Amino acid sequence: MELTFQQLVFYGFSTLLLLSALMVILSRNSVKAVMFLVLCFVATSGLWMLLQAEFLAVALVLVYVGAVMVLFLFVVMMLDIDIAARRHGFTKLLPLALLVAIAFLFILHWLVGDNHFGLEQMEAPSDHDASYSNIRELGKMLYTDYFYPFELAAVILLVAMVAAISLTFRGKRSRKSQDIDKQVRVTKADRLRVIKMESSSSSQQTDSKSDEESNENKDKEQDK
Amino acid sequence: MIGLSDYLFVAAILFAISVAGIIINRKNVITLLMCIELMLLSVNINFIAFSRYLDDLQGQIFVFFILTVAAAEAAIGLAILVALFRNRSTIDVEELNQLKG
Amino acid sequence: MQTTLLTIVLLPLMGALIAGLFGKQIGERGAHGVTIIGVGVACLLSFQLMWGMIEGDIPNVNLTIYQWGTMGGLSLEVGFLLDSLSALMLCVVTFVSLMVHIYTIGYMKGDPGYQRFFSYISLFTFAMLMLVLANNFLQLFFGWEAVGLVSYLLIGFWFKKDSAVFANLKAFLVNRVGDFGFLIGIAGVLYYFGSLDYQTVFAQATVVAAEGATLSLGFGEWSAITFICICLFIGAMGKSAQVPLHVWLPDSMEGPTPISALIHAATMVTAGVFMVSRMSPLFELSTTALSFVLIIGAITAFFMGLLGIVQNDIKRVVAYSTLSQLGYMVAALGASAYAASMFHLMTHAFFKALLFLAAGSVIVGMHHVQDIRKMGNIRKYMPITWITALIGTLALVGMPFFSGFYSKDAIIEAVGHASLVGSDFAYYCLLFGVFFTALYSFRMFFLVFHTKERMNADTRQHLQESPRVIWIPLVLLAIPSVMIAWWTAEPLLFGNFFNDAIRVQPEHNTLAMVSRQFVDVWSFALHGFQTLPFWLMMAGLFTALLVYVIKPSLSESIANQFAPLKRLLDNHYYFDAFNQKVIVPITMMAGKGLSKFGDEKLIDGLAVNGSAKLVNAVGQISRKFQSGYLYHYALMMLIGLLAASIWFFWPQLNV
Amino acid sequence: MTYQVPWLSLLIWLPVIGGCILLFSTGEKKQTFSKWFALTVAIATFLLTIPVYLAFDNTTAALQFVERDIWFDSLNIEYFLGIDGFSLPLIMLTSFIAVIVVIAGWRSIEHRVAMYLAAFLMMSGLMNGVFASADAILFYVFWEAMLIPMFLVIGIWGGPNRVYATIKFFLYTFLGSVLMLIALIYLGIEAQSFSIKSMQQLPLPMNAQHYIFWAFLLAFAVKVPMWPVHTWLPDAHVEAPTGGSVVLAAIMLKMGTYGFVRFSLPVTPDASFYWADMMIVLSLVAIVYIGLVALAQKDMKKLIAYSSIAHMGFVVLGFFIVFALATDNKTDAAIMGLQGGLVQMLSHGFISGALFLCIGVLYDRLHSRQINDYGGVANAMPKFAALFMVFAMANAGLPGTSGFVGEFLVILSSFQTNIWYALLAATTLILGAAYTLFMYRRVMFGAAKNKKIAALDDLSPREFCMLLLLAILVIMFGVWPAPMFDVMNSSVEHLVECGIQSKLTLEGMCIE
Repeated sequence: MELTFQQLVFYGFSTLLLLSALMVILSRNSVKAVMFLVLCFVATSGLWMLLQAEFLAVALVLVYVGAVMVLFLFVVMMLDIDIAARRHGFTKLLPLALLVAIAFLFILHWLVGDNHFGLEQMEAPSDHDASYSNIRELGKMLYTDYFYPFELAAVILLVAMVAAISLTFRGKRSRKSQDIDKQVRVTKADRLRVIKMESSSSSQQTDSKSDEESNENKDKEQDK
Repeated sequence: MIGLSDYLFVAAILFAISVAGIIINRKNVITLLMCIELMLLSVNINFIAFSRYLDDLQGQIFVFFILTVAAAEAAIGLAILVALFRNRSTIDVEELNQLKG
Repeated sequence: MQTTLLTIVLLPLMGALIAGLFGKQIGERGAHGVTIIGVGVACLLSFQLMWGMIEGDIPNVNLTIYQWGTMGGLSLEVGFLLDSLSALMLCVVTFVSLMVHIYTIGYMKGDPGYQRFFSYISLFTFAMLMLVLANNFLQLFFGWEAVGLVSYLLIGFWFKKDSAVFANLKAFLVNRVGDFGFLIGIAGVLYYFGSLDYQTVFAQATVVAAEGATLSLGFGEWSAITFICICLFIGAMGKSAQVPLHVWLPDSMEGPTPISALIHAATMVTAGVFMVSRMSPLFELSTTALSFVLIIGAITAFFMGLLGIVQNDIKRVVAYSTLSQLGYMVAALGASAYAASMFHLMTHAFFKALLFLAAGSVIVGMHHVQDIRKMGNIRKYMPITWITALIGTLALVGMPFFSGFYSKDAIIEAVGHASLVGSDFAYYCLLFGVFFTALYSFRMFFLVFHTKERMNADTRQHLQESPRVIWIPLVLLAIPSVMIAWWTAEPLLFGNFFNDAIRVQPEHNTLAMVSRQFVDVWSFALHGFQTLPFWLMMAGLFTALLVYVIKPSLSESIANQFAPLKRLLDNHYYFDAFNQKVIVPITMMAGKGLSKFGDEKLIDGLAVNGSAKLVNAVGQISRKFQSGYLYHYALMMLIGLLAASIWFFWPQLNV
Repeated sequence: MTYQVPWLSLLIWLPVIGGCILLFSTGEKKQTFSKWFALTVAIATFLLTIPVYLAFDNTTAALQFVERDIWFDSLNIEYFLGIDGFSLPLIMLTSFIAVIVVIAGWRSIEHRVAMYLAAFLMMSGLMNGVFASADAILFYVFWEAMLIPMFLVIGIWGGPNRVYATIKFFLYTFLGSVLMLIALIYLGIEAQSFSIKSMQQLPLPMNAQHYIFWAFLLAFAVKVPMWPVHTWLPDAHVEAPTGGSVVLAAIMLKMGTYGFVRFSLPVTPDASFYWADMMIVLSLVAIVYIGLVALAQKDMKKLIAYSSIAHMGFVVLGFFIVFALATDNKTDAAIMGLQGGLVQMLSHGFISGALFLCIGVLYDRLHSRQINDYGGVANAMPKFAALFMVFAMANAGLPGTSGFVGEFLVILSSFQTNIWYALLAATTLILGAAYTLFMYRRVMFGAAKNKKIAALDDLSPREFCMLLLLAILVIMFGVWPAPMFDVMNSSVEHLVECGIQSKLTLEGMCIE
């Protein structure tokens, strides 16, 4: 059997992808797993190139490998994970995992196999000519038809960012806010106290008393 | 020539692997997250393959959005993980059973 | 005409409303004044109507007052039917009612419920008039139940007495059992005749009977007419206290004596008799129903009379005598001698009201002691009461020339001529009933008015003739008790007075057979001296004289000799015991059982709270699946996805 | 086009808005104000029914006072109001009972009076809405909305076991009505309109009718309530405050039977015919079984609650014997049965309402509902005894009271289908009298049981007026029920001649 270049690339990247995916799930060390995941993405990106989705292939490497995977790595290294404990129950679960995986594979194989999506059913498309730019076409669509979803995606990312920050943020929260309920519920008695003044002979005493009380009231105010 | 089914089958195997991964790595949340990433990846492969073979760019647009969401998901997932680890000093899934009825 | 009838009916109602609602404002005098004027005017107008009818000036009237309601093609109305039957009842009811009103002034003097009492009896008069004047079944039923209501209220008039409120509930419920039959009868009438109007129904009766309509109850086929008649008669059994629905009447004596006279002797209890007479066109068409009526009447007449002998409460003796006399009337109905029955109803109304009021007079004199064993020789203190009571007793036992004789003799003769199933049995019951009637009547009479004085000294000191308002009604009632039959026997019994109202099939017109021997009232009475009933009556009289006056010790020894019989009589044939020990507990048990088991256990416990518990249990089980581990949920999702895809693609997978 | 007063909208929204306004007048000082305000609104609403009654044309079965406007355009749902002979009496009853309830709550409610009265005002408006809706979805909305104030009334002002009772009440009634919604949606889609009229004229195959009939049955049977889904009623009654009981018995139960004439009979006539025997048997069971159960009750409210179930059994009986009669060509009897059922609904509204008020009067004084705690009340309260007697007798179906009319007609017409139906139904004469008078005797008669009872105050003028009003109505409709018949006659005839004819063949369909 003679392999064309395309087939060679395809099978090569596919094999790389699947093997590294296997390593992702089988490796004991999380750091290694992440590294294999990176390899997965790279292999996939190759496949996408083959499929002439250049922009996404590049984006996958840049965004995923460059940002998300680093984030993974970062977290894995930051957290102190007991590797031995991680493998607990591995052998016990393996048969189940195999069973489910094979069952899926069986169904999916039938579903997506040659009989439905083979070359007879769906011919390989012709290549685009050289002037065709994947990025331009994509950009056109994104900024016209899919403009709102695109903006929404941006908002989602923003939300994700805010959420991630607020989840992990540790510092003291020094926000200032009013408790309107509390303010409304305030009664005269909370703020003001009517004091019976004694006659002038003992005015000295009462003055000091009232001072104290006004201080107290100020404290209360501050508490609120 | 490489048929559409070939791409789809690769994606299917990738999906099956990640399913198996979820099952056997159930103690470690990070690996779980990674398996989910793999699943999304397999889906993305499907999209792009279809997009190519049907000559319709919408598939790629969709992948674009999936990537966005997946990135957001990964970010939040990891943030949760960090918060969790900070609070309980473990990410062992066995101990995360607050949902128990 | 409409105005007259409306006045007759509505005046007592007005009186009742005024006395009832504004009793406090108008005071005692106002209360009895307004009601007596109302009933008095009604009475006068009734007699005027009666006179007019006898003279022939006033034709029969059948008019509609207003429309009660229409549904589809059926229209139910309230209206009046004035014919000989209702005219006679009008007179009886208003006259007795008037007497009782007057009497009550004296009897109820000083009672805290004075105004209320007048209101009730006036209301009763209204209801009874509605009943007798009805021209359709709906109104009949209205009057029927309304008199029952007032009876209920009046029996329980002294509602502080437990026995009184027990008795009134019993009376109402037993009557309701009768009304149950009555209502079914009315429903049957509507079904088979398509109308509730008397005239339409009676006009169609023969047609329907000729068609031989039958209905099936699940056990055998019944002739429709028989079914209807028996159902209607069940109503009459309740109201007219026939065995076995008689149990309420003796207990009803818990009410004040005037109403015992008015309601439970003279008028309401005869409503059943009146109703059957009114329905004569129907009953005539069913010999089975007539037989049934005859036998029930005869049983009541004889066996209830027997009970009169062992009673010691003066009012209860009269009550049982009423039961027995009602039996006579009903038996006469069964023998198709409707006229005789109505005639006896009239005479009985007078003499029984008289007896009751006399008993009441004695009770007032004795300061509400009612036990005849504690009386004796009251004649000395209350001569007027004595003489009127004597007249009443003689009329009751059927002494020739007294009004009771004519009616009772006619009934016995008529039943003797009847040729229905059971008529021989009925005849002998009635015949020997005469003996016992005399026995218990004179027993009471002697024990109360003669023999030794057995009351305590305190009572004796205050014993004196009752005030005028009490004895005037006695006298006024005594007059018709003696004489009313002299003028009325011939037209009522053998004449054609009732021809417009009562229909009798010629083949069982027993009264016509009796009338063959009839020449005039005097010879009829003289002939009475030679008949068996007279001698039986005399035998009863002398037995009473012997046992209770001449040799009182004899009663003891007789009682001892017939101890089982005595016990049976003392327990009223165990009817009450049966009701109290069997019917009531079974009903209550059913109620409690259904409530406890059906409602609380089965429906609430099992179905309602049970389903709640089931949901809870399912939740308890399914919460076990909620381990709380995320990967379990994830696994489940995966397996679910797998299962779904297998299920979804399976048909294609096989291909 | 002339300007028309939106009478029905006024009848619905005046009390609802009045209730909303009342919600703001909290605070103990404003109690008197809120009471008078509520009374004014209630009376104004009732007065509004009078011109409606006078202008009502009772020679036609068509909807009158129609108000029609688009509500949800896309779904063909309309704000569609209109009344016919079935709804007008019930609307009048509702508005009248609202007045009575406000008066009844005058003294007996101690806390949050304004909210209590507001709940009742809203309830009465919403119930008017149920009876006036000519659009199925609008009907459903009102039907469910009125549960909320009732739920609150029992839950907040109820007795000690109120939580159990409210939840039972709510779940029971809600469970029933969910299926009704599905049925309504199905019908609305089939008929391409949610107007009830179009549903009634919609030809339906037999199996669809079966499903719809059962969906409706569940909703209505719970409300009526029919045996065996009746057990929420005694509990709800026992825990509810007096006003709640009155509304529950007098009006809410009528919504179920109203549903039967409005939906079950005309929309699914063939299924109704098919299941008529079962319905008759169930209602007979209600009459006999519940009558016996009522005998065993020791709690006055429970007793009256059970008697309500038995009496409502007559309504259902009257509605469903119609089929046997109509197929037998006994149209008159069929009309009589229906009329009987409808009159029974109204009269039961007055009587049961009045009886619950009577019990409320006693409860206000001695704070007990146990029959055994009473005895000899008549000594101290003669006026009360007299009025109570009127209602007790009406409950026992005495001729001359409105309680008699319906029972009488239903028994008469049921005799024409099957004698046994009539025989069993007529047992109510005995059982009804037995349990009512049994209670009356033990509560009212006898010597005063203790000092407290001997010292009871007789009715206050307020209580006296309210009971007297009801007593007059009870007697008036007993002696002269013709006005009730006249209002309903055309609608009933139309239902018998047109509504319940088979939908399976085209000949049976009445096209207007």
